[in-house]
This record gives sequence, structure tokens and C-alpha cells, in this order.
Amino acid sequence: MIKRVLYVVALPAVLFGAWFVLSDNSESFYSPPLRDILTAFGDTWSADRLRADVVPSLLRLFAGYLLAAVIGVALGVAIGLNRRLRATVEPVLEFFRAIPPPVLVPVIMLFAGIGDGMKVIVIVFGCIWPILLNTVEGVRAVDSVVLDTARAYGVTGPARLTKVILPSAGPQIAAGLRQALSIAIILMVISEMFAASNGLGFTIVQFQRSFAIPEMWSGIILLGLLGFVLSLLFRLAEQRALRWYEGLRAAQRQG
Amino acid sequence: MLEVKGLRKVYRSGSREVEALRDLTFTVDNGDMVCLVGPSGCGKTTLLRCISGLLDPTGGDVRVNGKAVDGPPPGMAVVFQEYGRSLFPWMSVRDNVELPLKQKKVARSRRRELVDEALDAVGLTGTESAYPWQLSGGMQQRVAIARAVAYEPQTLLMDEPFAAVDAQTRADLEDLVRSLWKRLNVTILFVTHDIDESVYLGQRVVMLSSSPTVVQDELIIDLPAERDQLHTRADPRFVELRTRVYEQIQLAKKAAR
Amino acid sequence: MLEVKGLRKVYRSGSREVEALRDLTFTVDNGDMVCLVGPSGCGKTTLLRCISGLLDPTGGDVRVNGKAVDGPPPGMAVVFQEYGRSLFPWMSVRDNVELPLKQKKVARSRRRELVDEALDAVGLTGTESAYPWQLSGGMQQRVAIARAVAYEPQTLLMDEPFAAVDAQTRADLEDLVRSLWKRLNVTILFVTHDIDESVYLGQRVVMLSSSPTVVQDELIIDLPAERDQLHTRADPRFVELRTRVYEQIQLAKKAAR
Amino acid sequence: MTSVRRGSPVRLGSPALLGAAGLAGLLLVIEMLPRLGLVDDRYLPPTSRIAAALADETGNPQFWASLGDTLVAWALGLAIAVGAGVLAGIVIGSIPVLRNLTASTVEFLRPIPSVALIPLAVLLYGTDIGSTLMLVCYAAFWQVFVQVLYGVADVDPVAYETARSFRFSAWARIRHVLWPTALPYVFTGVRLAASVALVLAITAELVIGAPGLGKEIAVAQASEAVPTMYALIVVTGILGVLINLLARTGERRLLAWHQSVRGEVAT
Amino acid sequence: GTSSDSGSSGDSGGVDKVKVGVIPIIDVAPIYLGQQKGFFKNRNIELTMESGQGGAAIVPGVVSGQFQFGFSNFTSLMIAQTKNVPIKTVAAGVASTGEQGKDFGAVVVTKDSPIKTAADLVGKKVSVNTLKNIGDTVTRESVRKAGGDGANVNFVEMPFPNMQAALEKGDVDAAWVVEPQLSTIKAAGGREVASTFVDAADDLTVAAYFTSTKLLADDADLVKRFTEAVNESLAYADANPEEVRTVLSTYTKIDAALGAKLVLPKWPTQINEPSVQTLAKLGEGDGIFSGTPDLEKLLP
Ligand SMILES: Nc1ncnc2c1ncn2[C@@H]1O[C@H](COP(=O)(O)OP(=O)(O)OP(=O)(O)O)[C@@H](O)[C@H]1O
Ligand SMILES: Nc1ncnc2c1ncn2[C@@H]1O[C@H](COP(=O)(O)OP(=O)(O)OP(=O)(O)O)[C@@H](O)[C@H]1O
Ligand SMILES: [Mg+2]
Ligand SMILES: [Mg+2]
Repeated sequence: MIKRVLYVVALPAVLFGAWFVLSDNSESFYSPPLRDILTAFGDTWSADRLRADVVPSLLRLFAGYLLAAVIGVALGVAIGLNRRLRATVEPVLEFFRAIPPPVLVPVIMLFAGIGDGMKVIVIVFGCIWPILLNTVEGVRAVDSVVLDTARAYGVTGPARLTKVILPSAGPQIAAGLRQALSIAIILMVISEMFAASNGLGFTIVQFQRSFAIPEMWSGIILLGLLGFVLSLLFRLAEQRALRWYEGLRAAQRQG
Repeated sequence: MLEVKGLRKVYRSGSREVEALRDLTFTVDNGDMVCLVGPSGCGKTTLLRCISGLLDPTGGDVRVNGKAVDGPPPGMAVVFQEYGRSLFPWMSVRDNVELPLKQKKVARSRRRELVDEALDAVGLTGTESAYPWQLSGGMQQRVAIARAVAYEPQTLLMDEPFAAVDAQTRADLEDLVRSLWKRLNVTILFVTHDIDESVYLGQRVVMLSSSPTVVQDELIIDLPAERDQLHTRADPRFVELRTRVYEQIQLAKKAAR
Repeated sequence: MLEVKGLRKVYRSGSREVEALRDLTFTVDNGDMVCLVGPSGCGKTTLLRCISGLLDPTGGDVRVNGKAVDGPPPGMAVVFQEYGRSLFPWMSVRDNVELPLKQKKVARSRRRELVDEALDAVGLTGTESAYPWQLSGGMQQRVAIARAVAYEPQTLLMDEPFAAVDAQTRADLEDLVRSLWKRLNVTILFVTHDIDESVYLGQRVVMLSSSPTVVQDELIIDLPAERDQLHTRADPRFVELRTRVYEQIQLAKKAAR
Repeated sequence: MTSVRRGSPVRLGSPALLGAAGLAGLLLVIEMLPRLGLVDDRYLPPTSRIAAALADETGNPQFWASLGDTLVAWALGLAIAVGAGVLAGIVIGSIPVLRNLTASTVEFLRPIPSVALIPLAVLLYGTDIGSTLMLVCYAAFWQVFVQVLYGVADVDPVAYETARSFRFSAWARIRHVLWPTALPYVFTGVRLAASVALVLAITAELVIGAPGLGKEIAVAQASEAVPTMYALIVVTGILGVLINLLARTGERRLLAWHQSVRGEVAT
Repeated sequence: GTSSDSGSSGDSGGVDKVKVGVIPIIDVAPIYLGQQKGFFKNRNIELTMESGQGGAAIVPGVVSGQFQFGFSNFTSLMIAQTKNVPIKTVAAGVASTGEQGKDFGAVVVTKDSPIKTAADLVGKKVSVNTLKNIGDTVTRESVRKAGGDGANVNFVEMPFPNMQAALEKGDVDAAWVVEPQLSTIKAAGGREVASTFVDAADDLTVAAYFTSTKLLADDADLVKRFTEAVNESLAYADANPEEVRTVLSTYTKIDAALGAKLVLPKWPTQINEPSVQTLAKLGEGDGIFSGTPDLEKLLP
């Protein structure tokens, strides 16, 4: 346990330490000393601020992420299982995937207005791709003997999906979900750069525009912390869901 | 009734083309137990895959009870040669055996019973909650067998199901298969490399030639229906029959060289 | 010389704890050929993995030529029971066999020779360019054998290497292993479920009990060094020995019940 | 090989044909939406008008220069990110201590949006291609890196032990076992990274104003040149499709053995 | 780093390479025109325009020396000043026309909107391109001037090009826009309710060119030459609106038809200091600055 905590904090501690020392007498306007940033952190992120800016951001983030997960996995399974469907829609998906969300924001605004709906859609639009792609690949890579077994024993329909395809593709879907999580955070920020009046991304951009540089850095650090906590939660969930897989891989390694 | 008529299968991938089966014709009556022997790589697995509707033949016909097969027919269970890969690593042993029964909508209590019985019959009581990859090779293979047994199929296809178990367990499992066959009147097609096993188990032995594969010979095993490991194997008729099979296989291999 | 002393292995995963090996002690002299038999799940694979340094024992000691094993020792080749998964699906048959030789820095021309010879010996000439998953089960297993043979190891560990091949091929491969052993003076540890095979191949047969596993018995096979499939197996001494082994295994299984 | 139904007319719909059909469908929908009055054509002009604007653009040397700038930033950034991502992924993924040590830092750094790094990028590189490059590298790196980590974790223990038992050197184990196993993951990672890189290249140009398609889009947007804006967006989309096509081809060649490709080769 | 470091290449004989960070909008047309006319080359300045989106991208570039000069609106400059960003203006940028109803920036509503005057904006949702910047200050001032409570206006941020759609869909009640969107919206039937720059101050100087104090100290001569060239450009542009409309097409994608209709701003060569002071007071009153901008330090 102690070892695990050590693993988690060792490197960040060293890096932050180095940053603190190296930046201590920084004159540069845009990279102020870490000391100033930390002071700003305490001053800036009060409980009120968290409630007013971080909570709405998180709500949008969760809504967007969950929606992307559901759509991504569902679509990914369908596309992964059906070769012709895959051939048909792949170029269209690639087309949309290559369009930068910031460019699309105006278009999305046309259809979804300027409320939270728009921001959620931007998040979905941006972070669905790793989920979709990984699901497709995971589904395509299900062991043929496993598939044959399922067919032979009449494991078809929903059971085939929930008992065979999804668990088997599970590890790769998890890889996609994990990647999507950090992209979702990025898009949360991007979406809040447009037509927002609150939110973490909005606040950071606002700091940046008003040249409140230590505050801006403190926001970036908060984002990192947020990502870290979310990914920790994600890993817990992943470990539960993929226990068999971790065991399978660990079993023969350590014996 | 299981009819295989003029079955042909060619694998194509890129420039490589393998004629796994050239022209196979034979029938298995309902309630029959037929053993299939043939040199390694002659196409036994391919044949089983075609019969179970998992693979589309290049030519010819497979019919189960008069209906052309184009997908796994109901009431059929398959024990795959690649036992390790045919178990779902994300499920415990119990879940692996139980899943097909759930699909068959067997009631929960009956399911429990069937699973326990089957695991007991293959000697795996006590490992229900383990994952397949925590078991030895032979144990994994027995899980696959238990899964097929618990399913209570009308047709049972088994692809070298005892390859990874020890002699004693093998004998036990042979008797298990025979008792199952008698009790449930299942139609069984059994692929094996063990000539003694094929004679001991089967009512008929179908011998395949080596590639290009055709049916080399068929042999009716006219041993009494009541068989047991000690006496049957000592029966002079048994020895005679196994010699016949052995010779045919020798012939098959020679022809290929 | 291969020494196994007081070897113990307990698998732990979560709350499940399996004592695969309790206390194993035996030695194999250089140039010896020892067969290992035992009930399914008794820990043979576990033992082989400990000897090859792939698995750390929970207790006890494995030494090769006096040196404690803590990683695969040089000059050792292993044929895994899970032949299918031990082949690299991304490489052709030839590359699979050749790769270890490359690692051993064998010259290119010699490599070619060794690979061709080995594939020929296992009857796989003509499949060099196929991928393993395009082969039948038995063929895959033979690729794994060819890989070990081509490697020209000093110590060869084989885990049920002939489980998936037909009787005739099996006999051929048995003779191949014996000739290899004589020609290169390899130390061989051979796990099998086939009692006849263990007697036919070995100079000694080590029998393991079922779990908790110890060495149940050892038997010196005092058959002449020159063996052949027809005469050796008909030898009364052969029959006597195989009965001995059979009885011991029966005993082992009974004890467990 | 096993799931192909008998007589399924595989040839009838060759992937290229089906893909073209999919795209054609999209174009048709976009043509019809404004024409039927479902959306205002000032905001979403029909395909034909976008196409006309696109044709105009292709006659404009500025457009080709921008395209070139974007592609250079993209390719360079992607190459750096893939190289670094694969290297770091394999090294860190195969050494458990490193993996444990870096996990928290990685999770911390990863979600920091590249866009938040814009001031830093501008500070270091102005509005040159350098800023774009930095943002592209930063964002694309994680895509590859994380995929490689997962790929390395997916190595079949039996295959790995086989290699160990034959005493493969560490390098050979990586080269012949780890790498092929991770390769499908790497490909997914590269494909993800390729589009993320494109997205960021354009975003950076859009926000910072570094030369490239993104800047052109920003200018078109600010100038009320709606069809031109869409034409440029279409160009980015087309770039995406082409890039994917390239990746797919490479994948089919290098991964012929993989389960996911196998099924499409064998009959 | 890049090739040019704070223009140090220039002894008086050589040519100075100068990068200017600009936002590619109508406001900076003079500098493009001046470049075309050779006003900069005459003063041994080789000019390149680097476009950025707003002050947030340009100010850091100027401070770090990536650009020698930048273009930004005064509110942004004053925000930077209150945070002690080391910059100083060197020349006027763009100014309001000072004519009600004929300025280049305004608050507009749809044709049938119930909002008739700026006072009606109270409690309504108004879009601006950047929150807490010049857009909201001047709009609040218009509301105050019309007798409303300027503090009680809700602003939302969105890019100019999106405002027309948002207005028409009812996502916002009014939009603060500048050219060319202003003309587009009016052409589509939109109605102007306040000429905000005009309301804010007489002849308001909206934006300026600026440089870093470091460059000013290191190479005052270059700054002087640049200022002269800009001033010449501004004067020329102010006198030749048709040439301005032509030059627009070289760096924007505004089509000729739209370009001909645009209301052009004024380009005086002097920064109107009282108007800037007014702007500073307004900003301070609306809480946009965290302190009082020190115009001494900011203005040339
Ligand atoms: N997916 C495939 N692609 C190409 N060729 C294949 C494929 N599967 C099998 N083959 C070839 O078909 C032939 C028959 O294979 P099959 O697996 O049916 O043999 P088998 O009789 O089951 O052999 P064994 O007893 O060794 O398991 C072999 O030559 C094999 O190489
Ligand atoms: N990774 C693992 N985790 C937990 N238990 C394991 C694991 N691997 C093997 N075991 C257990 O260890 C025991 C011995 O397994 P092992 O594979 O060594 O048997 P074996 O003698 O090779 O059997 P077989 O002849 O069936 O291959 C079995 O009871 C098995 O369940
Ligand atoms: Mg087979
Ligand atoms: Mg074993």
C-alpha cells in the first residue's frame, strides 16, 4: 500500500519540486514562479468558484462522455460486426473525425443553440472517436474459436453481444474509453470557449485574456488534477470490469 | 439423420490455396455413434466445421434431418479441438458451462443440476469458480466437454476431445460419452487420433484419406453394445478391428507419399 | 545435470489458492531421457515451467548443471502444451522455426538447412510460407516441435507434444525424438499421458501423484537402447513395464479420491 | 473465415464502392437539406455551392500554400508524436516499475488541453509553424502512447514465455513478440493520432493564426464567406479520409495475420 | 526561436525585418495598404503580417519578442496594463466614425424585435465576441445613456459570424457586432438600436498598435520609423476608402459586393486621449479591470 502511494506521488513530487526551484526567480511575465501560481491557486479556487465554474463543467463533461460512450460502443459494435456497413460508413466517419471541433462549433450552434446542449454535443463529437474506433477494432479481433463456440451453442442475439463480444472486446474498449476521457476534458474546455458564461474552460480562457497569468496556470493545474482524479476513478471501474483480463495477464507473469 | 454429400472445401487466402476436402460422402443415422479417424491435417476439423454450419463448404451438401445446414442447427453441441481458445476467459468455469443452457432457456434449478452433474462427471467438482486460465490443459479440455454434456444435445460433434487428459481420465471420459449416448440417444460424431479409442467407442469408424481427402474406408464395429475398458479391449475381435483400422490408415498415409 | 529438490508451487489469485506441487525431488542426468506421467491437473506443466525458469517456485530448488535456475537457462528448448498459442501468429511457419536460430546467431545457410530438415522431419515440407492459423491443430503442434528440434538444444522439455497428432505421425515423431536424443545426446524431459509412449521413449519414467503432488514412483526402463515401434511394443518386458506404470497411476488416482 | 455466410455477394460491394456510396449519400443529404428548406442555406449552403467555392479555392495559390503548411505541420508533428509515443510506450509499458512511477504523471499531463498551452506555444514560437507543431505533438503523443501501453499489456503470456524459453534477448522479445502484438494497437493509435494531429493543426492555426488551412477558415468565417468556409472544412474532411485510407492500406499489409484482418482475407 | 530577434539586425543602413501581429479584420486595412504603397519599405522596414485571433494570442507574441508590434483594442491593452504587462502603444489603430447609425460597430436586433432603444436591453441577452471586454463596456454605456440600468444586461459570448443565426433563432435578444457582420445583418432586415462606440465617447479610438517596452528601449529608432509609417498609412487609408475596399480582398475573404457596402471606420493618426480615458473609466466602473489603468504608461 505504502509502495503504491509512493509510486503515485514520487514522480509528480520530483517534477513539481524541480519546477518550484527552477522557476523561483523567474522574471518572465508568462511563466511566473510556481510559488505565485500556488498562491493564486488558493485564492482563485474557492468553494464558490468551484460551485459556480467547476460543477457545471463537470456536469457537461459527464453528460457528454456518457453519451459518447453509449453511442460509440453501440455504433462500434454494429460497425465491427458488419463488414459492409463498415465499408459504407467508414469514409463518412473519417470525414467527420477530421473536422476540428472548434470549426464545427458554429455549425453545431446553428442546430443546438448556445446552451449546454451545444457544449455536450461538442464533447460527444470530439471524444466519440477513440471509443468508436477501439470498439470496432476490438469487435473485429474477437477470437474466431470463441465466435464459433458461441454460434455452435446457440449463444446468439443479445447474449452473444453481452456475454461474448463485449467482454472479449472489453480490454480494447476500455483503452478507447480511457483515451476518450482525457479528450472529453479537452473538449469541455474548447466548448466553453464559445458562448459560455461559466465553466472551468471559460474561466481559464478569461484569465488568459485578462493577463491573469498565475491564475491561468492555476487553472491548468486544476485541469490536470481533475483529469488525474477522473482517471483514477476510471481505473477503479476498469479494474472491476476487467478483473478476468488483469488476472489472465498477471497469472502467468507472477505465477 | 446427418448426410454429407460430395462435400468439398478449398481454403483460399492470397495466393495460397488448400484443398482441405475433395469429395466426402457418408451418412450418420440418428442415435448413431461414428468415429472419424484420419491423418493429421486431412481435414477432420474442417469437416466438423462444415457439418456444424460454422463454415461454408466450397461444394456439396450437408443435411441434418433432411434440412440443408446453413448455420448451427439447434440441439447440436461441438467440442472444439482448440479447447483452450473455445472457453471464454472472462467467465468462471461454472458460467462457461451454464451460458449455453441459459440460451436454451433451461430453468435455473435444472441448470444448476445439469452443470453440477456435468462438472462432476468430468471430475472437476470444486473448480466451479475458477477461471479457465487458472486450470491445467487437461482440466480446460474437460470444461469444454462438460459444457457439451450439460447441454444435452441431440447431435454431438467432438474434435479430439480427450487429447490433453491422462490415460485414466481418458478411459473414464470414454465411458462417460458412451453412457451419455445410451442414456440420451444422442447422435455422436467423434474425431480421434487414437485408433483403440475409435474402435472402443464407435458403432462405426469412418477413415479419411490424407489430402486430397476422400472417405478411404468405413468399418462397422460389431462389438457388443455393453463395453468396458478391461474386457472389450482384450476381446480378440477388438484387436482384429483395430488392426484393420491401423492398416487402412497406414495405407492412407502411404498413398500420400 | 538437472536437479529438482523439494520443489513446491502454490498459485495464489485473490482468495483462491492452489497447491500445484507439494514436494518434488528427482534428478535427470545429462543425456538422460526421462518421461513424466501423472494425472491431469497434477502439476506437470507447472513443473516444466519451473524447470525452464519461466515460473518462480514457492519453495525448493531447481538446478541445471549445478547452477540455480532463475530464468531460462541457455541451450534449453521447450515445447509448450498450448502449442497453438506458443506459435507467433504474425509469422510464417518458416519464420517461427527460424527465429530462435537467429537469436542463437546461427549462420544463415546453416539456419536454412536446420529449418528445412526439421520441417521435413515432422512432415511439414511445403507449408513453410503458411501462417500457423492456416494449419490444422496437429500441424501446428508439429511446427512447435520442429522449432524445438531445429534449435538443437542441450536440454529439451516437452509438454504433451504429440497430443494432437494421429497415431502414425505420433509413432514417427517418437522415433524422431529418440534419434535426435541419440544423435545429439540431448537431455530430455518428456511429459505425456500415453503410458505406452512413456515406456517406449524413456530410459526412466517418473510418476507423479495427483494433487497434492509428490513423486509417486520412479521406474527404470531396462529395454534395449535400440527400439522400434513393432518389436519393442511387442516385447513382453515392455508389456510388463507398461502395466507397472498403469498400476501406479491407478493408485495415484485412487489415493486422491 | 468462419463468419462469412454462404453465397454472400462479397464482390458485389467492394469496400471502395461501398465507401464511395456512403460519401455520396452524405453529399446528397447536404444538398437536399437546404434545398428542402430544412436548414437556412445562408448557414449551410447546398453541396453544389460548396463545391463551387471549393473550385474557386483550388484556383487560389494562397489555398495551396495553406494546404501545404497544414500538411507539413501535420506530418512533422505526427511523425514526432508517433516516434516518441511508440518508444515511450514500449519502454514504459514493458518495465513495470517505470509504468507505476509514471502513471500518475501521465494521467495528470494528458488531459491538459493543448489549447491551454497556446500562450506557451506563442511565447516560444510566435505564430510560426513551431507553435502548431508543438500543440500537434503534445496532443498526438498521448494517443499513440496510451494505445501502445495497452498493446504491450496484451501480449499472450504463452507466446511471451516461448520467446523467453528460447532465450530471446530483450530486444528480440520486443521486436518479435511485443511489437507484433502491440502493432494493431499502434495502428489504432496512429489512426487516432493522425486525426487528432490534423484537428489540432487546424485548431492551432485557427486560434493562433499560424499559416495554414485553419487560418483560412478563420478568415473565411470572419468574412461571412460561408460557402468558402464550408469548402475549407470539406478539405479538412477529405484530408482525414485520405489519411485513413493510407493507414488502412498499411494496416492490411502489415497485419495480414491479425484476427481482424484474417476474416477479410480468407474465405 | 525565429529568425528575427527584436529587430536587432538593423543598423541604420540595413533593412529591419518586422513582424506585426494583427487580427485579419477591416480595422487593420491601413497597414496592409501601407505595405502595398511602400510606406514601410521607404523607412527600411520589411513588414510581415502575422495574424492572430485577438489580443490573447498577439500580446504574448509581442511581449516575448516574436512580434515586434501588435494590434489590439484599448480595453484589452488596458487590461494588460493593469496586470503590468510591459507594453506601450505606438500609434492609433482605428476609431469610431462618431456618427450615430453610421458606425462600424453597433447593437442590432431583428426586424420585429420589441427592443426599440438601448434602454430596452435591460434584462435581455446580448451577444458579444469576448466577455468582459470592449463590447460589454460600450453596450452598457449605451444602455445607461438611454436611461437604463447598464449593469443589468446579460452578455453571452460567441463569435461574430454566429450572431446572425443566434439572433434569428432567438438564442439572444440582441447582438453587438462590427463590420462586416453588421452590414450583413442589416441587409437581412436587422435593426440597429445603438451605435455603441459613438455613445461611449466622442471620436473614440477603439484600438492601437503597440510594442513591448523592451523594444522601445532597445531600438527606439525602429519604433519611430514604424510609427511614422503607420501614421502615413492611416492617413492614406482615411483619404482613399475605395483603395481600402480593394485591399480588403487581399487578406480577407469578404466578397466584392459585401465589401462595397461596408461602413468603414475612421483612421485618425492621433490617439484621442480623452476618449481613451473615458473608456478606462467605463471599464473600471464595469469591473473589467482589477485596478485603474495607468494611461501614462500605456500611451506613447
Ligand atoms: N483457415 C485456414 N486457411 C487456410 N488453410 C487452412 C485453414 N484451416 C485449415 N487449413 C488447411 O486445411 C487442411 C485441413 O485442416 P484441418 O484442420 O481440417 O485438419 P485436421 O484433419 O483437423 O487435422 P488435425 O488432426 O491435425 O487437427 C490443412 O492442410 C490446413 O492447412
Ligand atoms: N495460473 C494459474 N492460476 C491458478 N491456478 C493454476 C494456474 N495454473 C495452473 N493452476 C493449477 O495448478 C494445478 C496444476 O496445473 P498444471 O497445468 O501444472 O497441471 P498439468 O499436470 O500440466 O495438467 P494437464 O495434464 O491437464 O495439462 C491445477 O490444479 C491448476 O488448476
Ligand atoms: Mg483438427
Ligand atoms: Mg499441462
